[in-house]
Amino acid sequence: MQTENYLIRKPSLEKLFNDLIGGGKTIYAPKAKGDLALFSDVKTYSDITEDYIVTANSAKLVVFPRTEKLFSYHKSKEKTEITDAAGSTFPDVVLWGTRPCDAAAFIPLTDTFNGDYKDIIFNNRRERVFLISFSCSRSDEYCFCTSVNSGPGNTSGSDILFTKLSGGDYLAEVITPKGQLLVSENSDLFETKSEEDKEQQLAVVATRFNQVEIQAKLQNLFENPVWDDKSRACLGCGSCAYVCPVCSCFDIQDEAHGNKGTRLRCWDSCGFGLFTLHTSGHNPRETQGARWRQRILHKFLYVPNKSKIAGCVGCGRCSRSCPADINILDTLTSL
Amino acid sequence: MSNQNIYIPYLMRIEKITLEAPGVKTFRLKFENEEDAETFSFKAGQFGEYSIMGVGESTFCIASSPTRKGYIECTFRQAGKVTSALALAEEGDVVGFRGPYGNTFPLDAWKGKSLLFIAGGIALPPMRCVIWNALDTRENFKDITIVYGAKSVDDLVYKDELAEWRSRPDVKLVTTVDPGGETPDWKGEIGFVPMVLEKTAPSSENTIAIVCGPPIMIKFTFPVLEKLGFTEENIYTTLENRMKCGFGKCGRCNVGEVYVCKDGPVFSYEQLKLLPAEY
Amino acid sequence: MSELIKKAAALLESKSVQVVIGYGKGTGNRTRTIFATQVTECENLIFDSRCVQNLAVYLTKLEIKKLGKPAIVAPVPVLRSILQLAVENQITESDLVILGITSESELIDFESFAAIETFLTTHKIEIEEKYTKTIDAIKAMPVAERFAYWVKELESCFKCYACRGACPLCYCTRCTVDDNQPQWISVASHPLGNLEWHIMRAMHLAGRCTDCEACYNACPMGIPIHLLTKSMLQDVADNFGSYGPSLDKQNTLSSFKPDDKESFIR
Amino acid sequence: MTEFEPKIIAFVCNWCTYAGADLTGTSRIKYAQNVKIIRFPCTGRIDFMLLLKSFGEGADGIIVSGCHPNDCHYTSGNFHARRRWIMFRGLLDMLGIDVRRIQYSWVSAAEGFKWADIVNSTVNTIRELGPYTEYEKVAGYLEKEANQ
Repeated sequence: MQTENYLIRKPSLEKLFNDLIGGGKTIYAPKAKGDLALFSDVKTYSDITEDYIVTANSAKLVVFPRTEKLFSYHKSKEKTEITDAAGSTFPDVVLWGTRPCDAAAFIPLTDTFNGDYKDIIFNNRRERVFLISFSCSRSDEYCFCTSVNSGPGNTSGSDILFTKLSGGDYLAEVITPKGQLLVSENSDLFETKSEEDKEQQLAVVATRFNQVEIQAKLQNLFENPVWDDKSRACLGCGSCAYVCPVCSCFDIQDEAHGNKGTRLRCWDSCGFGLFTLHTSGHNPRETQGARWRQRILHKFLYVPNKSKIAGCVGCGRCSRSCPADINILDTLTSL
Repeated sequence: MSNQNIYIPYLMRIEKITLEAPGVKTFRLKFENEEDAETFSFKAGQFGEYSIMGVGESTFCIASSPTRKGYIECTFRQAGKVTSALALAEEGDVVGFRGPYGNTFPLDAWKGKSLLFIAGGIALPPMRCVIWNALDTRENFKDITIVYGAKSVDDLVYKDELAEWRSRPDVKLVTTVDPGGETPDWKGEIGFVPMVLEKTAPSSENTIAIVCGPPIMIKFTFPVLEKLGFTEENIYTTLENRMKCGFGKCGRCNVGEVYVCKDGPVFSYEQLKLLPAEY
Repeated sequence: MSELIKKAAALLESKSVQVVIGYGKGTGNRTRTIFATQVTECENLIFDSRCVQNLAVYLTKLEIKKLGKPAIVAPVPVLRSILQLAVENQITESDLVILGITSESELIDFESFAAIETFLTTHKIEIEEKYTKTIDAIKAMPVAERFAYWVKELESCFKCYACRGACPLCYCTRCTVDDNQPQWISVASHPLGNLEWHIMRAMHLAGRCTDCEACYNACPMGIPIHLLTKSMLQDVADNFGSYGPSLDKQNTLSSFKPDDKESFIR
Repeated sequence: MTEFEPKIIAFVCNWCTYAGADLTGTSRIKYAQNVKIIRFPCTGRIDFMLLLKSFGEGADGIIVSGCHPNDCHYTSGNFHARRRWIMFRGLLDMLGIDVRRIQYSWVSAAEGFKWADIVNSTVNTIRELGPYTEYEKVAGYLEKEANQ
């Protein structure tokens, strides 16, 4: 649909928030914790922080929680019964305060969980998520959204995108029919606005590389010293994958209590040595360098070769959170 | 299918357990639900996720032939957490099964050709499915040769079936055990599979070679096959990367641009050469 | 730190070591570990107050060991870890060169692990007052409130194991949390799994932790897990006299005294 | 509502407390039946993870018991165990896991009466403390919550 522009006054934001809470929505919004901002289940408007470039954790947790039930079972001597978790009630979630990069991440994420095999648990969650994003007025040296076809005011993935204007009010770009519905339900809060003066409010994020060129280079870079060089300091943890809004590798685990139990899905990371380890002891990706290579190739070669878009939205979370300061931009720009 | 939770397994009752070799068992599984038995179908080369509730899932091929209806069989070695739990299961117990997943051996395209099967150790099960499928439709193929080796006589799986194949005039079976693994009355070959293969020297003319075994065996078998005149597109294998989901989402069997679970597990040597060596 | 650069370069030049592990410039105001194998790379070595990552973690990493004999830039927290690794027989004197740095940023040579121990007697681990205060405040909570506090803090843990990865003393090739026969701790991250993981992590560091705070610094979610290890350090001191690595003493939990005192066993 | 019956797991050493508990039985000393005994070769062998697992699986209280100091069948297993318990208890206390729910004791093979007393008093303590609902809430998270 055609994007429609509205104006929303600053005080109306809180009203909108309260209306959504009153309407039974679960709202995930950035909440301050020490120096960090974390997407958290927020009930009170004043708990939301505006002081963040991006949150430390990613918004994927609302559609792809770190741990979720696939089904539960009950075993008896005669019978095994299975209760499908896809049949449970999923919450109506509003993501409040996602950045354009966070919103853009929902596109590759949704791709992964669909295709030939559709993951209805994921889709059930996704359908119930409403994205109210806020454009970026600040960026830092980790940001590179503009290098992966996004930008500080990019609308893709969001239902509504707010941009703070110089006067303190917000431009509301309504992107989807879902967004339009919200506006019509709260028409008293939204004023019609036609002219768009958004660009000058946005952060400047320099283009750091050309994604198509990177993709072409990676085609023949499997055997290259760069992988070991750039990952030498890697501590083999999974923080890059777990804060990444696109990373979606997972593990399937059972947890039992007596004759009852759950089969669940939980996050996993290609950075872990155990990720690919065979029971025989053979490991196709033996070294941390091979694992770092997989991470880069998957995001910038394998995914774009299949679906045109990169498996990365340039939010920079992985680099920010890396305890060893391994920087994805540094690797990409040194190829 | 699109409205169903793809992680929900079929419930299968263990009808029969066969001890094949030390630590190696074959389960014959029947669907608990009659309807599932009727709608279920698979093709040679496909695999599934077998599970014990409360312990987890484990990946192995369907070892029975699609021509044998009403049940599936799997053969596994007790090694990790799930296979250890499976090994403790008894006849009559219920296990979970998700599948079939993955691509298949292109048996239709192989009509009119000779087949050469080369397997090592616990890798005979994925091959057994194709072997029986070919034998049950014997008229479609010319010569069928099987070269199978294991560490020791004890470690050879499907001993009854090996005897049956040996007695059939329309199958040529060569069995071998690693040096030191023979028994006093062992009548087969002694030596590693690639060497025995070289010695057997089957003809490559109009023949498809299907290889399955541990990475080290595969590594030494390909050059022998090439020496025998097999071209890359006529050599097939099935990969066994670590898997969890079975349908290209969980990420761990990713090799280059393919997911072994979804785009494989069956690959020709020609396709394999295009992949990075991460298997 | 031109002296450091000179020294490192000389070590590589003379082939006394094959790699120098030190701090270099990182993203923005951060530092990043340098693994200098060429004399020219030594120019990138820096040392200042931002250099807080505990480099001792690399001494036991397989990928780094492959590079050959290392020299390691070692400010006080790193020295403590090195000594603890020595106590646990994970490193030997002849296998590394230590480029020690005092708290006054002076270079200092150590000929032996014993020399490190002597040096550290004047640089004892001290738990800062802000931490003792926080720990006291937590301990003063009623038990249920304290439990709720920790369950909430640990709730945001998603088990990336950065705390484990950054810890110089978490060098096990297979961690208990990765064991699945039996599955001691849930692979999945949820309140129970997180609680059990952090208890296990803290317990396995009991009497070994040298209070470098690498775990806390590594945590992407800012969970104050260092309070657990700090509280255990206090427990070591209260119950067994002193803490900190010592070459002629075994780890607290690898040793005992017949007259160890407690008040809770009936 | 039926009265709360504490579920208690006892981890005991084979050589002293297990024999002591046996003696309690053969001496026909009556004691609370809330305890499930798990026998170990030595207290030194009792991993702290087992205690956590007990709470995770629904125990309301735990008894850990072995040979008196200097009586260890393996010379020093209980001395090592004692140090571990000191550290473990401190950590649990810091975390707000109620240390009153874990009773440590030394019970020799000759102390049938003491075993009965330990069990009875532990059952009473736990009865007063009530079921360990705080821990149960954490452990039963997956069963209750479908989401996250």
